[in-house]
Amino acid sequence: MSKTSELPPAQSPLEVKATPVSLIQGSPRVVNVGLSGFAEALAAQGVAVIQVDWSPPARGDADLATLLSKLSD
Amino acid sequence: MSDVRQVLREANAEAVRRMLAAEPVLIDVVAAADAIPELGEGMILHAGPPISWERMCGPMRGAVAGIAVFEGWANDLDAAAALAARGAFQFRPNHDFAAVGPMTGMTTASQPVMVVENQASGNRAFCTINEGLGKVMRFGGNDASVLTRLAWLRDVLGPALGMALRSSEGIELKSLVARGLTMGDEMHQRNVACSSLLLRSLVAALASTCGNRTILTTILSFIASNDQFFLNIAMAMGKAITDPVRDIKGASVVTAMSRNGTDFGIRVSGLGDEWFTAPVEMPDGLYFPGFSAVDANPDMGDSTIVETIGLGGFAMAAAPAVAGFVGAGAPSDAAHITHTMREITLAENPEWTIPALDYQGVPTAIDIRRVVETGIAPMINTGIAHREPGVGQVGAGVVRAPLACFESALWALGKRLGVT
Amino acid sequence: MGVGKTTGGDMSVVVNQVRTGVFFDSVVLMRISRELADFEGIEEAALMIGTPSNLAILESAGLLSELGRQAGGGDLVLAVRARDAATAELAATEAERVLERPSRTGGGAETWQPRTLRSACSVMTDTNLALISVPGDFAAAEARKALRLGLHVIIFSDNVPLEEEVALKREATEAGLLVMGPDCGTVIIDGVSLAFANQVPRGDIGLIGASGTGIQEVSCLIARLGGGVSHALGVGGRDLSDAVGGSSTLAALKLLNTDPGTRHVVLISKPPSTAVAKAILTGVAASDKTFSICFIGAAPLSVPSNATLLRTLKAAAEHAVGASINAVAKEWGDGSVLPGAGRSRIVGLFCGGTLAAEAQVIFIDEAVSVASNAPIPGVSQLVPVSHHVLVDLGDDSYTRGRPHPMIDPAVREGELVRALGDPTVAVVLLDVVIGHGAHVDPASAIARVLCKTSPDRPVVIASVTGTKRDPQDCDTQASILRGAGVLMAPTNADAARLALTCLSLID
Amino acid sequence: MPLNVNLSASPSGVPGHGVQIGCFARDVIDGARSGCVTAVFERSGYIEIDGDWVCVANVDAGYNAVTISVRSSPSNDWLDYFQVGAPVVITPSLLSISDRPAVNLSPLMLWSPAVARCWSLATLSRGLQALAKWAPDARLPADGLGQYLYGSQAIGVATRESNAAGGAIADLTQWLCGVVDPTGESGVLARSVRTLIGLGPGLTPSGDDFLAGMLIALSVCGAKRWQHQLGNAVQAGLQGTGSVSQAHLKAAVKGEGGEALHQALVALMAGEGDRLGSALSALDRVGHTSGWDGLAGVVTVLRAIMGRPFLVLDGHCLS
Repeated sequence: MSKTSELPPAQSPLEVKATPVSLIQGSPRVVNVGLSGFAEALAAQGVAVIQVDWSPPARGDADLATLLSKLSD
Repeated sequence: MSDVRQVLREANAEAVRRMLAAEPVLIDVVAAADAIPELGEGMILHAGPPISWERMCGPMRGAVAGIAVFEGWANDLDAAAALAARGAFQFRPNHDFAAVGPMTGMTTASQPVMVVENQASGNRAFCTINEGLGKVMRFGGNDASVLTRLAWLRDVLGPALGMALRSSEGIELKSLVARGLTMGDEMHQRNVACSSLLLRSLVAALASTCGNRTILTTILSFIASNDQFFLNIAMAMGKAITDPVRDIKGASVVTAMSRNGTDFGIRVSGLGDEWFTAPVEMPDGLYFPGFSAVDANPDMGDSTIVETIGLGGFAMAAAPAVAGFVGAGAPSDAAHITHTMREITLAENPEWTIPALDYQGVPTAIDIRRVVETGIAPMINTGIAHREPGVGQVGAGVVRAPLACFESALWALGKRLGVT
Repeated sequence: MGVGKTTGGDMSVVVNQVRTGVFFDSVVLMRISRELADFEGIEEAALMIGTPSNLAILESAGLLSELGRQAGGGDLVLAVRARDAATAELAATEAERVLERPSRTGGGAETWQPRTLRSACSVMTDTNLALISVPGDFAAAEARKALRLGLHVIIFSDNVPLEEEVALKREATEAGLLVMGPDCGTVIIDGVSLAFANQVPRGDIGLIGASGTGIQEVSCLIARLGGGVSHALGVGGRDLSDAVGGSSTLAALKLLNTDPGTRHVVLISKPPSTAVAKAILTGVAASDKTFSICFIGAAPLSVPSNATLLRTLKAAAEHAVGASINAVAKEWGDGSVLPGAGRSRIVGLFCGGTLAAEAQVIFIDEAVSVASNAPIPGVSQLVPVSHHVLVDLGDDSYTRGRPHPMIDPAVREGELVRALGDPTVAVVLLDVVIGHGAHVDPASAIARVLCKTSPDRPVVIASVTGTKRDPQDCDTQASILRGAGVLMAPTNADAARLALTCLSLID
Repeated sequence: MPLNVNLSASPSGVPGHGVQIGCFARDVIDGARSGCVTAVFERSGYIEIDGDWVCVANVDAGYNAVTISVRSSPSNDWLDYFQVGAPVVITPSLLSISDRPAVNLSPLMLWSPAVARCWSLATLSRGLQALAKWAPDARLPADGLGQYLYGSQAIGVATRESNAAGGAIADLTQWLCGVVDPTGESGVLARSVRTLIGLGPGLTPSGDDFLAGMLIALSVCGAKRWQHQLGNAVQAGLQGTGSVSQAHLKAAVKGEGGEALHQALVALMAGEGDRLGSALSALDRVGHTSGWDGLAGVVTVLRAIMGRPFLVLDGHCLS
């Protein structure tokens, strides 16, 4: 998995990317959330992929998750 | 983007800006009563959220009895304890008076406190002087040796330090901590580098202002022998940095984390002075020979103010030796802990960087929304006190802030922003 | 490593995995079985050495399937009972991931994995695509987070509520992003196959499909015809429904329009409603690319001048490449065995829903009445015994509580054995789908069943959907099937025609 | 050929340096020529030689009858040479893998487990009481047979293996007290051993560790007749479990196991409470449940000896 190459600018990660990235220009760079087999298949094809060690939000508490979705930026 | 989320984004951006813009400087040492005018007869400030005598743990009670005798409000420990039980003393958290204190965190009128001023916003924060290791007041020690040391701090070390600091323009702490980080300190369990850097910048002023050679020798050897001397200064610095971040409407950034040996409490910028508490957890760590988990006292102290500004457990990657020592895994795991803390913070402090992470800034500004969403609780490096008063430190380890504090804070923030 | 399963108790599913010559220390074994046990939806999990005593306690705990019973003292048995097959499968693959990992983690410490999409993007700052395969009720929330981080999204998970799909696709259109899915199994971007897709050479033909196996068959036939695929964008089974209105298909059309590397676009789906078809065809007309459109089983409808309507996936692939696959009619040479007297029915058992639909198109075009559990317009739903039947085994009625037949051939084995044993059946028609994610060797699973049946059985005809570069390699699969006495056709459509030819030779 | 004779100067550049070797491992590699690597773990690996498996482990993993304990030279780790299936060649002074020198055997010393100098029923009962006192904050793993540590009735939450083992352990306890006639193949002994062998989770199933604990305790206490009969029953049932476990059981039949278990056994027999504490924490680190399962077997034997003081124990001062 590619390590952070350059030091990200000190901007806080509050600003979300403004312009959407193209999907079909060049090989995809993938974040895999779920079955890790997919990440391994992509890595085997030499694709840049990062696996998220996912777990249900708010430890699966549905009410908290709903509150979070209304509050998270 | 709905207006609530807009409010949150702007409020948190302001909270982060204030936290990173702070300019903490150690300027003076004065008697606590001078720094905190409300600190009168029979008033005892303690670590952690508010707590009554009945619910206090062993070491906290030991410290209260000891300090009452020290201040002359009772002539022996039993009398002091009886007075406390009868409600003769007024117990308030350090945090309500711009103060912090390690472990039991006793702050009373005559004790000397170090003064750190945040020159970006003008506020000041206070913390007593670190007594060193072994049988000490912060671990609930209260025998004659403890009280004599406190008297020496009050009568000799405090005034001398104050004079030395006043004779110079004070010690700028941000760059000192930056160097400490590159030398393996994380400012909670390990302060040996910063303590040495501090002594270097104090020794000339001390020599010139302290005329008496024998007193100077005792002062220098006391500071030089205490690896954790800088801890109390780091804590006052943390308080000076976080106080201006309080009361920003709609901000979900944590401004205080603290424990009193019974409850773990947090405060959040957008929620005023309300404490969100949960039962404190047991640290998990390594014990000095002859001690084990059965001897440990539950987690205690205002020292988690350093984690609140991105140091301590959050800067574990800077101090692999600590990771190994406190049983938080192999030194190579230290980086993992800092990476994980980045999941629950909004920013990285560009002035406090960690060489092992290609000079990435320490993870700063804990966001209660991210804590609740990821289920990752802030990781705290802590000393472990013996559960009987007066024995002292029995180990060091790591402890997690209870998630319940952050969940109840999130519900409160939702209510305050009209979101249920 | 073998995988076997039976349906335990009421709806819960038992899945066993047996590994030989593999050793793990007890702490690792305990950690894995503990992790599996707390997996959401897992009723019980055990990971033990297959000694007689252990097999006895697994049996009494209702955790043993046929495969597990044959395990020996040196084997490691993973036994899982889950509320449904999807969970069992998810747990089994997770266990496999850990069990297959080398036991010595080597010098470097375990590499750190980010815990959230947000922190993954802060580490890999140039990400542009999120592949989401978490359980359904969380997939929509993760997809929304991905869109807000400016990522295009593939939602592999199914059972995502329809209104969430509609809301997500609206948010994506506003942000100029593409949502592929939910229940999107097949995507190829710039020659890279994501989730279940075949290894297809790069070329100038783009695909947009509402069905996974439809894209797989067309992209594999394009490869066989010497063509190549630029991008294959799966849009999910419900995209062309009235509720969703084809928003991802239209977005995909716009995307391929801007791609100089795409000369021609193939559009595949089940017949959309007239309103949605109109919107799609307007988009097609506005494009400067040429189109092959295959609404499997749709009644003829007029299409713009730059598009051609094709009846079958094979025709669509041929039209896109401008070449044709000649069905080897003489496959039915002298040596072939004709089905015995009294056999008159054809039974088709398909893993791919769209492949079953294409077979139905062939039957209708040859004016042969046929029934199916997933009928296209003009095919009856009823199944009178004497009638021909084409079964989509991927349909919920077969897969409820079991993994998809492409992943676990055992799902089709029961039906295959019944069809082979039915004296009225003249021909059994099969599809064999390979590629990333599919079962490691589906052909041998079929061969094992055939070698156990008596010679007096129906003729078995099949085709392989795959390419040489797939992990399973389509040629090896075909030769295994031929070796077991299966008649091989070059495409799914030809296999259906071959079945009808065989029938005509009997009367 | 005695291994502990230092033959030649240690070949330089060999990553692993042999430290100690258990008696079972020595018997297996003594005079052996070749074998192959069958399993690799975090700190150890297994080699199969003529049907017997021998463990090669880092010295910090603790000594054991089936193990060659090796210290790594700082530069490289001998365990990196261990690939499953790789051929192994053994000479008196050198173990090489895929014909690369891996471990220098010449410095090997024979490891012999600790022995209780002089013990009595009084010291034994003090040891068992120390164990009982220690019980409340013992972190017994939920799985395995550690629940039988305090008697033939399991304590704690029943698991698949503890249910299956209950009857067999009760029978073995009765057999130890001489209530049941232990002779004859179809006897209670053979059936209980067949139930326990290969039972339970882990690389060495809990039932095997339990039986090994019993065999070792019987041998160290000198109850030769019981050790012999139980040993025969275990030998007969060896096919019921995996190869790693078979090695440990064969060593236990001769009365030897892991260092941690021997330390705990000796501490119990000699009634040294504090030594028991450190032995138990070392035991806790042996596999997931193996340490506790072994101790449960040991204590089952020790309790029986307490219950039948006139048990003929050859050559031990039992007052």
